[in-house]
Amino acid sequence: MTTVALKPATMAQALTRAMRDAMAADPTVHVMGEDVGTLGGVFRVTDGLAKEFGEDRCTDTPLAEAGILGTAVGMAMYGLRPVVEMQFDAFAYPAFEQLISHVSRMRNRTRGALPLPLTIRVPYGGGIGGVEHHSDSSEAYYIATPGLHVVTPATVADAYGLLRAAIASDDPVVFLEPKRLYWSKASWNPDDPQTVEPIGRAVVRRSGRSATLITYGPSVPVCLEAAEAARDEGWDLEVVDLRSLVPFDDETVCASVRRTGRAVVVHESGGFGGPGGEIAARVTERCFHHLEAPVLRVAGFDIPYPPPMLERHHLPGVDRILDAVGRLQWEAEG
Amino acid sequence: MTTVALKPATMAQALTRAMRDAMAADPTVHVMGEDVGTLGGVFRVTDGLAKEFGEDRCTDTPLAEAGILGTAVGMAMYGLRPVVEMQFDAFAYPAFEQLISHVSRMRNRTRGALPLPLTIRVPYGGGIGGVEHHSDSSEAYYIATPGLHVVTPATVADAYGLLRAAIASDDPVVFLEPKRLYWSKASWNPDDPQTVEPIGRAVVRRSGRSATLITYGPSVPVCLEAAEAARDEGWDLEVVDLRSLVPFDDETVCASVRRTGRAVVVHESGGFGGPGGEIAARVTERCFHHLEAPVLRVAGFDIPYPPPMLERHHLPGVDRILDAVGRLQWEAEG
Amino acid sequence: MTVMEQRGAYKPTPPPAWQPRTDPAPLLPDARPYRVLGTEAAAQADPGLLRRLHAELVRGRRYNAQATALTKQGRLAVYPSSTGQEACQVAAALVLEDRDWLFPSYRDTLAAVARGLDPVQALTLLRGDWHTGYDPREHRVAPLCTPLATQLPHAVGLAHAARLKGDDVVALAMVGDGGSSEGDFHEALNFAAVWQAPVVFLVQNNGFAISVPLAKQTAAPSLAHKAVGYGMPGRLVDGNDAAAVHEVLSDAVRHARAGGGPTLVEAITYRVEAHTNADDATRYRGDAEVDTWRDHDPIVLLEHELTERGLIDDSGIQAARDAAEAMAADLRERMNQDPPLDPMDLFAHVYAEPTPQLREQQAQLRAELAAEQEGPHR
Amino acid sequence: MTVMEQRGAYKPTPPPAWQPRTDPAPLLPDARPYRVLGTEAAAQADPGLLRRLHAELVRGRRYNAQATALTKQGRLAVYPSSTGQEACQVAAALVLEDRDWLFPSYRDTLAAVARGLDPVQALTLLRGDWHTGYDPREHRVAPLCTPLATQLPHAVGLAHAARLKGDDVVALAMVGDGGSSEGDFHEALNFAAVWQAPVVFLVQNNGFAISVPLAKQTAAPSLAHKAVGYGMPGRLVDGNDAAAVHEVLSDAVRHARAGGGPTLVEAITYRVEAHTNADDATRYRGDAEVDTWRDHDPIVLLEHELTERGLIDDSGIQAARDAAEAMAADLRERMNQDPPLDPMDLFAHVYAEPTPQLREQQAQLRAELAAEQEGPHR
Ligand SMILES: Cc1ncc(C[n+]2csc(CCOP(=O)(O)OP(=O)(O)O)c2C)c(N)n1
Ligand SMILES: Cc1ncc(C[n+]2csc(CCOP(=O)(O)OP(=O)(O)O)c2C)c(N)n1
Ligand SMILES: [Mg+2]
Ligand SMILES: [Mg+2]
Repeated sequence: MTTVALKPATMAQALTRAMRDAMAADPTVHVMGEDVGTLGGVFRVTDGLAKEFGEDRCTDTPLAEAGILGTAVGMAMYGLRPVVEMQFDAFAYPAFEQLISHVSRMRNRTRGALPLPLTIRVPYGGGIGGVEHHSDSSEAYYIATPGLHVVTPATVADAYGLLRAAIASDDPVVFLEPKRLYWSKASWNPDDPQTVEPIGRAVVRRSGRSATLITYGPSVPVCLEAAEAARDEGWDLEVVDLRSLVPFDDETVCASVRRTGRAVVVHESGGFGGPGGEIAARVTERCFHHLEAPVLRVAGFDIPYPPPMLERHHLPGVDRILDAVGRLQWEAEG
Repeated sequence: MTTVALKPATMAQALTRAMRDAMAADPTVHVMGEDVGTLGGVFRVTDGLAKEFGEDRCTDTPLAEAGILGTAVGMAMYGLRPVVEMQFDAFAYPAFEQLISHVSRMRNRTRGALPLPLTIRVPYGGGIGGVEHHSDSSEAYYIATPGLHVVTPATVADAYGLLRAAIASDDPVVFLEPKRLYWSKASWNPDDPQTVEPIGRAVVRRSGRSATLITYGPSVPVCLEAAEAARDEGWDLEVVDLRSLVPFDDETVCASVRRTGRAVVVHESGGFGGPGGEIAARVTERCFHHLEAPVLRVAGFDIPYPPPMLERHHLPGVDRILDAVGRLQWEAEG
Repeated sequence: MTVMEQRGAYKPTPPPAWQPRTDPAPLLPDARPYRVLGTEAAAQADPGLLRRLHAELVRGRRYNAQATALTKQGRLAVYPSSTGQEACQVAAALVLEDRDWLFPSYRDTLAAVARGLDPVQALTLLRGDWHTGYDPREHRVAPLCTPLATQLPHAVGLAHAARLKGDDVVALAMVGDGGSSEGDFHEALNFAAVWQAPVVFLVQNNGFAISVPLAKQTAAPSLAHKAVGYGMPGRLVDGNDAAAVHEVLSDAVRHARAGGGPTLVEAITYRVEAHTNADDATRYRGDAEVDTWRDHDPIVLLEHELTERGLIDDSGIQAARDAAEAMAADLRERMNQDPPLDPMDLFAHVYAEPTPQLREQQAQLRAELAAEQEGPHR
Repeated sequence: MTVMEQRGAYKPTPPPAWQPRTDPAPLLPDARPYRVLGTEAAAQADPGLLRRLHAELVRGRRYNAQATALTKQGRLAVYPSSTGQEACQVAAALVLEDRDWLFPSYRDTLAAVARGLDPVQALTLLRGDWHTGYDPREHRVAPLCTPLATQLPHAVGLAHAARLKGDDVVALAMVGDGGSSEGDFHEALNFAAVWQAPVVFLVQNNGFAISVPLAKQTAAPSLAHKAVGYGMPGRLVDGNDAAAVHEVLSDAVRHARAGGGPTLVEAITYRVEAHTNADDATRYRGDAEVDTWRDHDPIVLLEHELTERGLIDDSGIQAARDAAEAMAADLRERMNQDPPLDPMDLFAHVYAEPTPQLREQQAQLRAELAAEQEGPHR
């Protein structure tokens, strides 16, 4: 296997490398989707895989998402480990019946006889100037579907580690890739033996004592930035990167909130019915007597994703996060 | 127009009557779906409409849900008011792309030029002994989709009033019909001029002072039963029937919770990522200092809907609701 | 480049050579459904096969009757009978080798039983104790599939995977006339043809999708005509002629196994009974239509052929019936026992390992059940 | 009824009369794409129409070039060019009456412009100031549709609604070869045929879906062969021959208007440029293939025909080019102005009336914007 020096590497490169290593290690891993072969995907995340492993291992499918996911189900039934790419978040919707009625339920339906070790990669979220249907944050649909794991990396290392774990998982994993972080870079040496990051563990990205920002995916860097800016206001913010929405790491999140007594959930996805409600509710259920203020939410507005020229108004930014932190009833404390 | 004495009427009959009256009043109202014509629908909710208004007004479509909803979009673009029946909750999934990418966005996409006055009737929920795919509670998907109204009746009168309002609405409405209440009866006189019930207003079904049960649809009768049973424990429970999940009636809900200081959200839909998280979170945001305890949730488990012989263990029942009420930290009060 | 420049540089040429990618003619179905029984082709049919088909049809009919009876006794939540369609059900099962896979729809319990599944296990879904009562891998029978046409891409994917692995496996997928309208039907057939996957699609055109007759479902000359649009052969067969269905499906399976790719088979049959026991068919069709089809009964057709040609005698027929009755008696008896139920199973198979959340919920239910055992409703 | 009883009562009968529901023969496309230019049929073509087509092609080519240039200047977020496909774009627009509806895909901006839309308004989606820049009802042009094939059922529903209302309206829907693989394509064509809706489906088969060539998309003899599976006529046409596309589409529109139902037209063309400005076509195809198609250029084909037959002279050609340049200059100038933007619009069109929740969010954004105006980043 040829190795390429990739330091610093982008998240896209780490993802490619994760698939490549998984394919090399396990001949049952198959990558499939629209344009994933010859082109290497519209984001080039599957670049080189068809060349290295052949078109039978990295396959350009016909243009039909239900067909892609549905055939992947059949392949998994026969013992393969398909890694499916949905070209953009909104183009996963045609596959929802297959996802909800089959992918998430096959193991349960058959009392464990037919597990589906399937990874569904979905580039998601906005901030890339895409025209409509190219910037949806669809995680609310996935987390409300029992039987799916829902995972999203925010760092280059996690992109590798979590995707390896997803592909290795015997359960279906919806792997949400924050589009606007594809080109984010980190000094990460792919030739080091990489730790596969177990699914289901949140991580504290920044320690702080004043309040906890609970976030994931594309909003992690924004929260870190907000935490830096908050120092000017005298706030020392902790930032928890969930990494996995399902299973949810109550332990890490609640430990943080119990320490700080205040929390804001931040995500790009629409607020109403979005993951923030679940997170705020479960944190409140578990940490009620530690809370100095209600858990607040900063989320996208409850509107269809806006056109590129207006998206900056929609996306949770540093100011909006700090405004929410400011509403955490600080007077009550002092 | 012939009138039928329907007192007491079932919820199914009230729904039929609502469509019939709407069709009689407005020639642009068209009913369409699988088996809605000659058969009158598998639940007989469209019984008699094809006969009275002709097959062009109440149409048996080919068997394809995306096609049904997609053609209804086109019909609405031309000025009709389609009322679409999805045969069962889980069979609406094939239409999700049309729903999310078009139905919910067409008005927004065209700056109001192409509103879609479309009603999507979805029989939902369990408790009817149905085999898999016949008992899903899919409201989490709908409420996370901006641009849709999401409405669900719990009484015979509301079934009529809200469906009339849905059909009259210039926005798309997902109208969730609790299957197991189809045969519930009430003395309701369809010949009285019926008030169309405006969408977006919750109603207090039972007044009480100890705590508020926030619920909707199939769980409303269960909560009322629980409230009766709670008297033995010395609890005087208020029951709020949301009726409309989108828009959400913060005012009525929060007024109740501020009065009682305690709340439990009850629904059949899975807990994780379900509507309960949103409701608990927003109530907490708005009523934090009135709360004696965290807002708790009683919901279906986070599992695929179980087979008929096990469904009673899954569905929130009186005991499970009262257990939750019992956890509302009563000692803290006295 | 501006148009001006182009004009200097270019000469209008004929269109780059365009060829139909395949010759459509052999893909088109014949104008009439293929028949064997009562025609000259019957003479070629293997007597042993015909007798085997007959025994299975008789057993199948009895199975349908018994299952319907069980709904009346509350022992099944629902039963979608394949009475009148037994030729399709049985032939679909019999044409497959052991290593092949069957992808049944919710109406095809009988096909699964004819393939060798325990008749009780095959009814688990419809009894309602669990969603699937057998191990699909053990029997190479996918779970009975309720969301229409969604099993078709699974069959394609499985067949494709087998071929990639070098395994000599064919998948046979069943779907109804109504199901052919779903997008998944289209996508599955297209993938199968592009991948040249070893799949056979069997459409049982039984005239209705619940209440909706075929004329409201399609305007096509036949459903088999859809095949040409995917580049695969379409075949039309009399679905009540077990010998014909068996032959057409066998050919398609052989073709697929030999690397020839998928085939679409439309079997013209009829749903003699209501959609399910819960349906009232009198609302949408008259007795006269049903009667013409009762007269074209698959068992009678085959029994007549066998009798005429002296391939079976009354004792042979009686033996088939006795075997069917024995199966029915056993089925009745075993279905009259309450299935074992464990509420804890609700959480066991959602993931390989229950999530922390599910563990909590399982503990909650366990506590509730314990409390229920201890005392009465509060 | 037991099998025993049946046997006494029944005689095996032939299958109930089964007829193909329609004759498939006239539904099948010809073996070769229909052509007019450079053939004898050209003599029949209306010179005025040919000149009109020519002027529109020239304008269309210029439009494509200008729009692509605007992406380089950052004035468009993205542009999927229809260079090389102008014959399809223009003909689709020109065959429609004013009251008819056009359903373009995201690649068909030019068709919308050829129908009379303001070239700037047609680019709103791709500029990114809003999702749609025109009132679809005013122009009878549906919004440019990005999710592939999803616009097809809309066209069917609209055409069906018009027919129910007694209006003499035809809908023409455009889709790509890739889009034909989607389930919505199948469902739309089936609904159209069952309802006999006045719709024309135009598949621009330009050889690629982004990087995926047709051979990985379908194994069918042609995409037009899919028509027979729905019971509608399929037509194959040289998509770079504007006169041929115009004629075939006109026939289909006339057929639909007369109550004859839908038609599927496959136009064989080629995407000469990359998928969009963001695509790198060298990754998946070579220059040689592109060159054969550049030689079969729609403008050159038509200009040659017009010139040969003396229907146009250099001044006529120049006039077309001048008009195109004027359009381009105007487009360039207007696109170089920043479009008006109002963030408050985000909330205005989600519902007829903003929900209480949206009012709150709107107030929040208003306050944020006011704060932004007042002071710098905190
Ligand atoms: C996606 C989906 N939509 C709707 C249904 C509800 N439904 C169950 S059976 C049926 C009719 C099926 O007709 P057909 O495919 O002809 O099969 P048959 O019942 O005749 O065997 C319908 C509409 C379903 N199961 N799945
Ligand atoms: C449902 C859906 N899936 C995927 C995409 C992403 N996508 C945009 S264009 C395209 C290729 C379309 O090919 P074709 O239909 O042949 O049209 P062309 O681009 O050639 O005009 C793809 C895959 C999409 N827009 N919609
Ligand atoms: Mg049928
Ligand atoms: Mg194309």
